[in-house]
Amino acid sequence: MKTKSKTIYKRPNQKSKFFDLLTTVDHKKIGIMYLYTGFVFFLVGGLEALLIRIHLAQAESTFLSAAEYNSLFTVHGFTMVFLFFMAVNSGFGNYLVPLMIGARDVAFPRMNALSYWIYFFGAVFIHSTLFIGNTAPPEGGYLSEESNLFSNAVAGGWFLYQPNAGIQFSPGTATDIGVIGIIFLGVASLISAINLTVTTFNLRAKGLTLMKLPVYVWMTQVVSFLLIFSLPFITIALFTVVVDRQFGGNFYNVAMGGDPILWQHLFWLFGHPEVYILILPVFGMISEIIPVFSRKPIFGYATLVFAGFAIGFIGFGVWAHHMFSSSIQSLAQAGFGAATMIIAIPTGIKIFNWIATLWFGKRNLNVAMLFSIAFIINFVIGGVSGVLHAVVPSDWQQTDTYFIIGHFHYVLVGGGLFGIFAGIYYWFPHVFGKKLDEKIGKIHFWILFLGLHLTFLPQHWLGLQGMVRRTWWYDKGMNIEFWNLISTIGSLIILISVLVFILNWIYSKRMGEDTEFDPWDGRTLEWSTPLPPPEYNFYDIPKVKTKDEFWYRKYSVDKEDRSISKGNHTEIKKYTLATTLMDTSHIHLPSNSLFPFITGLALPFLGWSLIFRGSFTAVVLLLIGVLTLFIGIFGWTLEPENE
Amino acid sequence: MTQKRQIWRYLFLFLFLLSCIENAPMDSLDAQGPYAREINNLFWPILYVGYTIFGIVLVLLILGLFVFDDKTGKEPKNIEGSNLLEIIWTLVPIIIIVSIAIPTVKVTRDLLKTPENAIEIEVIGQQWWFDFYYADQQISSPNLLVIPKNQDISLKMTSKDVIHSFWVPKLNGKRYMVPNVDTYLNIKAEKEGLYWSQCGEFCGLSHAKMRARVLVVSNEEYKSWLLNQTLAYETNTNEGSSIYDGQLVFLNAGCTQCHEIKGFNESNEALLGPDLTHFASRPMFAGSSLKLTRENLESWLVDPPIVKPGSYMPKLKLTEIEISQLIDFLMELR
Amino acid sequence: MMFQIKHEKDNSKKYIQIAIFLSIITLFEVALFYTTNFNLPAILIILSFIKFVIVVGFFMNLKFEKKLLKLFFLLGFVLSIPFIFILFLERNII
Amino acid sequence: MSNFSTTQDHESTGISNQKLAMWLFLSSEVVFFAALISIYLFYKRLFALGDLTPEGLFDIPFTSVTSFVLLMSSLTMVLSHNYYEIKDYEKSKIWIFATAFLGTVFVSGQIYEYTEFIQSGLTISSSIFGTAFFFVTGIHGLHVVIGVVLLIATGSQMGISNSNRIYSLSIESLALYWHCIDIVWIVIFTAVYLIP
Repeated sequence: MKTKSKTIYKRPNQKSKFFDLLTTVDHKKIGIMYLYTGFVFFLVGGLEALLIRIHLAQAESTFLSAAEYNSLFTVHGFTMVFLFFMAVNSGFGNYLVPLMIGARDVAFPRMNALSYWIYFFGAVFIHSTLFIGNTAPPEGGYLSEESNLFSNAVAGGWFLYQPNAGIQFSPGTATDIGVIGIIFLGVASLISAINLTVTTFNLRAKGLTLMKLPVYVWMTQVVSFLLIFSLPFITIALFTVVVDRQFGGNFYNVAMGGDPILWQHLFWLFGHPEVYILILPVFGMISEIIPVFSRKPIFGYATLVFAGFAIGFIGFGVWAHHMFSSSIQSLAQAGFGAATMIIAIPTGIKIFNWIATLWFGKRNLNVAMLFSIAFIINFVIGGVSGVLHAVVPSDWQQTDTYFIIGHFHYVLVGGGLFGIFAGIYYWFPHVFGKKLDEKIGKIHFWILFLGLHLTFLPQHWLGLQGMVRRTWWYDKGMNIEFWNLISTIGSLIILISVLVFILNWIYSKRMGEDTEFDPWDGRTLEWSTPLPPPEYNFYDIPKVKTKDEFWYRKYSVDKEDRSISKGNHTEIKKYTLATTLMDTSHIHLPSNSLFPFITGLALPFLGWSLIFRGSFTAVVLLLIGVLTLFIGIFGWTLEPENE
Repeated sequence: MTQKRQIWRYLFLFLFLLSCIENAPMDSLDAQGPYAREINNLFWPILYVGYTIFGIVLVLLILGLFVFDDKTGKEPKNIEGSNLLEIIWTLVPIIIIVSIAIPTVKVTRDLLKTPENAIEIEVIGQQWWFDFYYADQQISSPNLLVIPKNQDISLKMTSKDVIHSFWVPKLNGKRYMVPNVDTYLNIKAEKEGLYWSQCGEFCGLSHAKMRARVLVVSNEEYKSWLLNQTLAYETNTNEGSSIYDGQLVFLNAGCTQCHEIKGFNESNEALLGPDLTHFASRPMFAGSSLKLTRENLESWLVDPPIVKPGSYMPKLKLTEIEISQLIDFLMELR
Repeated sequence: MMFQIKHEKDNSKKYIQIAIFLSIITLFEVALFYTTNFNLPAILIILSFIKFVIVVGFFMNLKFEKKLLKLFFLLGFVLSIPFIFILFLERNII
Repeated sequence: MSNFSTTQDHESTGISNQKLAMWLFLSSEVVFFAALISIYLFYKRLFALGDLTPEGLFDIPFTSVTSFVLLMSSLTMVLSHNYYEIKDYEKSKIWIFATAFLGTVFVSGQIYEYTEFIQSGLTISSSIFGTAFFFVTGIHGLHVVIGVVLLIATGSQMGISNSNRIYSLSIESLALYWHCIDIVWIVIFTAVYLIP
């Protein structure tokens, strides 16, 4: 396929841009599609959070009914964790990992497209719970008002504790949609995890040994291992729920001897590695951004990588700290409390390594750097409040209260979201060839920083004053209106900051400052491509000699161990830009394929056929689903590989 | 608490909990019992440790950014790492963690031990109200747990439907109430008063309105309360009074299917609704989400699912007069 | 383009012998279960573990693969063992 | 699942992409089945309470025959892979269909066993034992059915075209998948049927 493409999107031989999106197997385009879809769901999740916060602004408010409130916080949980955060992480992973290791694409391009389409249709399937599923009061209970848009969505909290999310206490089909939707998303993450692992291990450029890999690639690798080994737990757990709800199983049927604590074990065995799956890629991004903007290599590379693996490994041994107030014996509680505290050590190592990178560096406080530093501050606050309830006795007071909500929002929003915005500001030029505007960026940063602390710091105090988690109603007598009001104001400020960011995005995409090549004087391989990168990434696969390969191509080191510019920056630029015009016949890229899309399309039909079980539409949906699945898979295998 | 310690604590208190000035009834930091106090005594030092760690990180960050950055015009030194520093910031956190872990294990173990000569009271959680059953007197007091002062109480807890969690913030931490499993929580109060409690674990539509009150009284009052609770209700026989009409409404509106009043409508198997024998002696009703006043009773009896969504008590479609008669009767159930 | 196939020789004889050995173990296992009907599960677990290792080692020829593959497969085991242990601890069976 | 890697034909670790991916998937399957079996063992102490107990219900000789069949299908699979490696595609095709046949024999044995149990009253909702048993053996049975479908698809593809055609799902990963199903059944057979 000889195509000289100036930018990613223009593929002359594709009939239309839209069709190209459906059939693309280019890791960059799939990464961008992940990021766009993830960001759309971020707005949806953010809207849900706003509705919750407005409802909680004053005591005894009737803005939302109980059913609506329960559905809102559940869908908010699903959307933010699975549909936004994991999507954006795998979007960055798909886009950056091949570029950072000097490969032209991931190991299995069509499987990569399949993982996106399964994620996309899983997300569509989960959000169909707003329209199709129906929740009802538990058997025997009565509900006064009629249900509307939100109130018939899945409502059991994002971890669907049994038996409350079982068939007896939340009848109706909404919970099944949530459960089956998560199984689909689990499959999508598993496929992309295997794909990225094989890419990282097998498709590295010549000379790029494992210990020269950028830290971001290592962190994505740890995440892939975590995904591969923790997703089976959630798949099994959700299968037991589907069997219980749809086929009358007795796994959690207490009358028949079922044990609801088994669900908690199964879920949290996936739940805790899951939160490290969310935060480790962000650790990787911060470890890429801080060295570039303090113009010195990352401090303690080996310990940083080792700490990442330590966090991942210990992450499997701490899950019961979510269940301290359950009836597990004191020996197990003390053990898990200690194990949870041990995780603070590698995290501490990572944070001190980042700070040490800052020391004696030539700082350049642009927006990406501001976000990274704010990330460190917020993550330490979140980490400290985490250690506070790793202490088992104080966790008995704090679990299931707003203290926990304050903690994980500090870590996920203060840590994760800030890290992702840092990544967006840093790699935006790489994707679009234009820089995000610094002035609007700074406004966005400071408003978000203010909004975050105003919203989530008071939630720690609300938790200690007895505001229980997931309450749609609190009395005036509880004296906690003041901080709830502050928290709501904070969440409105976060809304403003997100609007400022969208403004910055739209403005910079057209009028942003143009960047042809290496805007930030980068250190890793992905900056050695012309921006935005052509379809084949590298004209010739780079030869890697040292860590931070691209930096040491531009700089040599003097006796005082300071780098001196070789002055060849403009030559490198001219050469790389010239390569886009050269003949690329020797490069052979995988052809587009429609079958990942078709296979992904089959899944919602299979899911809906289970939801409408027993009616004629179920049979029709099942037929459509199985048919599309067969077409997708068999078409895939019969498709000629490299055309 | 020494005076110096007090000032030091209030300094942090002010910094951390500005709103603690007016007393929040569910404030877990205002301990009224030995167990809650033991938890707080463990919480405060670790909070100070957390502050110091955060302070150190903040100071290092600011120094690194504004003081010790590389002022020579040239590129900064390529410092790859230093083993000494790595060892320091691995060992120091280990020491801090160990110094936190040891008291944690100690406090966890002795808080989970069941105290000797404790009164055992059964707590049964069901969808959206708590029932406290005093086994030896065979009386059940929904939504109100009455306990004597300075006396160890061991709560034997279970649930009838989903997982709930019993939590009296001022007396002790929370513990799950798992169906078919007995979990134990021991509480002890040092000061008389009415303490608030709320269900900790999300348990469905009216999770927020599943509350209880713990009334701590002196020993004599406790004994007289127990005695009063064992008395049955003598049915009022003079037809003229509205209480009599209320009794009739109670009988034929179907209340007897779910509620039992000792001396009025005995039933041997366990009923769905709470025991109303001493309904009026309790300050709150409907899962302690409504204060016992005529207006609240009226709004409750007109349409229960509006007040508590998903409630098992249906909308009874009673007329105005029937409701007021029923309320007169219910107010009699001292 | 296809990854070069290393070993050319036809070792179907070897596989048949392994299969025979495996079937002997299965027969022994079932016989064990019947004759004594003892309920000492340890022997049964060891036998099934031996069969497990043989199939993984020879049929899937993990034995002759590179170290990295063995690491990945082993990691799967390591991370599923605490799960079983903790579940039993929680039901205070252990 | 193509074993085609982007323009580089060198694999940095010397393991072919597809084999590495398959082994990663298998280690995930190991954790999956470990969780599956430990759920069964977790509820094992409750099985004796119901009226239908495992000892009274299981027909050990029949199940051990089906397990033996699955074990032999592992042999035929490895023979098929062996002949494929030495380019004797005719024999390889025969053996792959033999494996598919043994697989279907195993599944039909399983279905027969299910009908027996359902007749004697054990259904998925009759008791905790019923749910756990049908869950564990059902999910494994599902994997075997998928394996048989893939075997037939690959076998038929080998038939249609000439031998040097590179079809996407190579015999090797299919063999690895099939062996994985077999060893998992060995563990399930021991845990579910033999251990009291």
